[in-house]
Amino acid sequence: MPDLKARIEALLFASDQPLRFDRLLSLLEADTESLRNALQQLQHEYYHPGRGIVLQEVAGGFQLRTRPEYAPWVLKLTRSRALRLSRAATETLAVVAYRQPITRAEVEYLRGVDSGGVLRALMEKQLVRCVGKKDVPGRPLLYGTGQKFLELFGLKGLSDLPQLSEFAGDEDLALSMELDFDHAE
Amino acid sequence: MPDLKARIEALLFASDQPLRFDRLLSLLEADTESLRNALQQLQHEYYHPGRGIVLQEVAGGFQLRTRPEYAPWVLKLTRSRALRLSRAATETLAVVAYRQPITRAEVEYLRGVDSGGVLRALMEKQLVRCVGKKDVPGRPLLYGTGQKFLELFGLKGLSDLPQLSEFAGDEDLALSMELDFDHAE
Amino acid sequence: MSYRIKLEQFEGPLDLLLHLVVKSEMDIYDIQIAQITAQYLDYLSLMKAHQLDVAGEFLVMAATLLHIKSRTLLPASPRDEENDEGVDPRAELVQRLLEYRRYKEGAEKLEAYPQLNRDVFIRPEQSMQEEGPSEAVPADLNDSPVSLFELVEALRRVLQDKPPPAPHTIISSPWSVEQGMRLLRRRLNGEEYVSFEQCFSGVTGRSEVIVVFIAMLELVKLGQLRLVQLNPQGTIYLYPQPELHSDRCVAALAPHSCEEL
Repeated sequence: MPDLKARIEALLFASDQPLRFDRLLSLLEADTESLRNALQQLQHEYYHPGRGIVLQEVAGGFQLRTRPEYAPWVLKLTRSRALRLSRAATETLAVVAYRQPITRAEVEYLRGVDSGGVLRALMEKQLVRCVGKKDVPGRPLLYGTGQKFLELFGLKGLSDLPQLSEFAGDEDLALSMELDFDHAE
Repeated sequence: MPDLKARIEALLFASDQPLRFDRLLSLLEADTESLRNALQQLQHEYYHPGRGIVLQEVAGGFQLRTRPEYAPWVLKLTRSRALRLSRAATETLAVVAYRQPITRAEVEYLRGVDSGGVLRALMEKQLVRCVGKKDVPGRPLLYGTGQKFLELFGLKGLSDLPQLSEFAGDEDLALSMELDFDHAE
Repeated sequence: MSYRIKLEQFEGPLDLLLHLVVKSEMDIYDIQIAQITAQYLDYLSLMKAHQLDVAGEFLVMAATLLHIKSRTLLPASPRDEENDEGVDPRAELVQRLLEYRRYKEGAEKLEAYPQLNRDVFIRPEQSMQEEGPSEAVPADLNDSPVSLFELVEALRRVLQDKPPPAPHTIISSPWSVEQGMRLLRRRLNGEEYVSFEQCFSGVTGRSEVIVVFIAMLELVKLGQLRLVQLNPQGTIYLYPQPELHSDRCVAALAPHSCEEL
């Protein structure tokens, strides 16, 4: 098998854990001797100062890993990785965006969970801001979306925000949702 | 930087999404010229019949991917079935990709069939996204392809889409379509 | 039926029409409308014969074809010629078919590209990789891939999880804030201080507790009450201020304040 090495490389790359020798053997339907040779050759090729990855024997299997000396850069990468908005954050943002101005208590009523921490985090990112106080006893703060919100979603203004009913394929559901919403208060 | 190439390799290996040139630039604190050279060299090294991985330019960034010819083995490894788009999904995706930004009514006119369900499924997969609202009465949503679309087909950008055959009367058609839609919406 | 067509293989009427045109080796720019209409209708009856639902779009196209056919058969009236300058009644259909054919080709070409998770694979998430603490909000918002669709989906989720509004969720307290204030005045009457908990003793019902609490805050705001906490986490005490029982304030309250006091 002339491309046995390439196949091993593809498998190791695509695996989320170390691959044992016998697993590789059965996956590639190779014989023990050629697999051992190909693995050694591949390991040798990776073991070269110009490479950023090594082929390591680990936990009884084989795995491709970044070279330890490049850990600082890899860490920089993973730390700066664009984390997705968490589910809680997206939900809270959605409620604020569509129901603004809205108090924290109202957000929590709709979401069914404490939302103070998420609201604060969203305010720090300027996705949500304080837009006033509600004219009821206690004068609770009213929240609305901030400038960054429009930027993040590429909206010209709040009127560009799609309504539930506008998205393709769920006209009936959307209608019942809109009705539910008005009951919430 | 003698090991710039190795650092790039480590970063590309560790990243879960394509890395843009300027992202690499800031992570590695390299200069444009050396980074470009190192990337080219690395790409060249991966582009070798004995390799199981390629370095591809995709969705405006760089990414390591397994070679297509080794798909059967990788699928065996992950015990997953190959992801397949339905014909309706591919067709709708093509219409959105070539004609974006486009409204749902326009997609349906071009395909000749109701496309709400397919559009919704494509949005759930993040292959299609909402890019704004059309400035006509009713302000219908405009759809376009997302980052995930480019990643799915391994395209550098939208200019990388397969060329469509030309035909006479193209401009007239575009005009007549505009008129039709103003009535339809 | 002399020809066999695998049923259900068409994406829609345009797809079917294109197939018929190609199969009949017709010039797409010069469609024999009578022939193609007959074939199209044949196919629809074939679908019906197989008890397949014929989608509305197929029927609309049938009507369109019949309409075009009738227009090609009629001699053009002089007025038509003036207005349309002899526009071919097939023109729009031909253009739609051409356009459809382009995108169908585009889709076929795309289909042949190596696809992620079908032909090519990227590094999967590593099962042993340690994950950083998941922040509520990403560090770099500009890179965070949240789409408007996801936002709407999140809203849908929130609303879906909500049980249908029942009458009991509507706060319809029998008490007003004024009544809450009267209750507090009564409790504090003649006392140097009263603990926070004591104020609520005998107050049953969530909405009543809320009303009393709001009344408490109102009194603090009016300067008639002070809240004191000696230790962190410790008991909170209410200290009535002289203004609490002043006539002026009582008079300013609801007219029926005498009933309960």
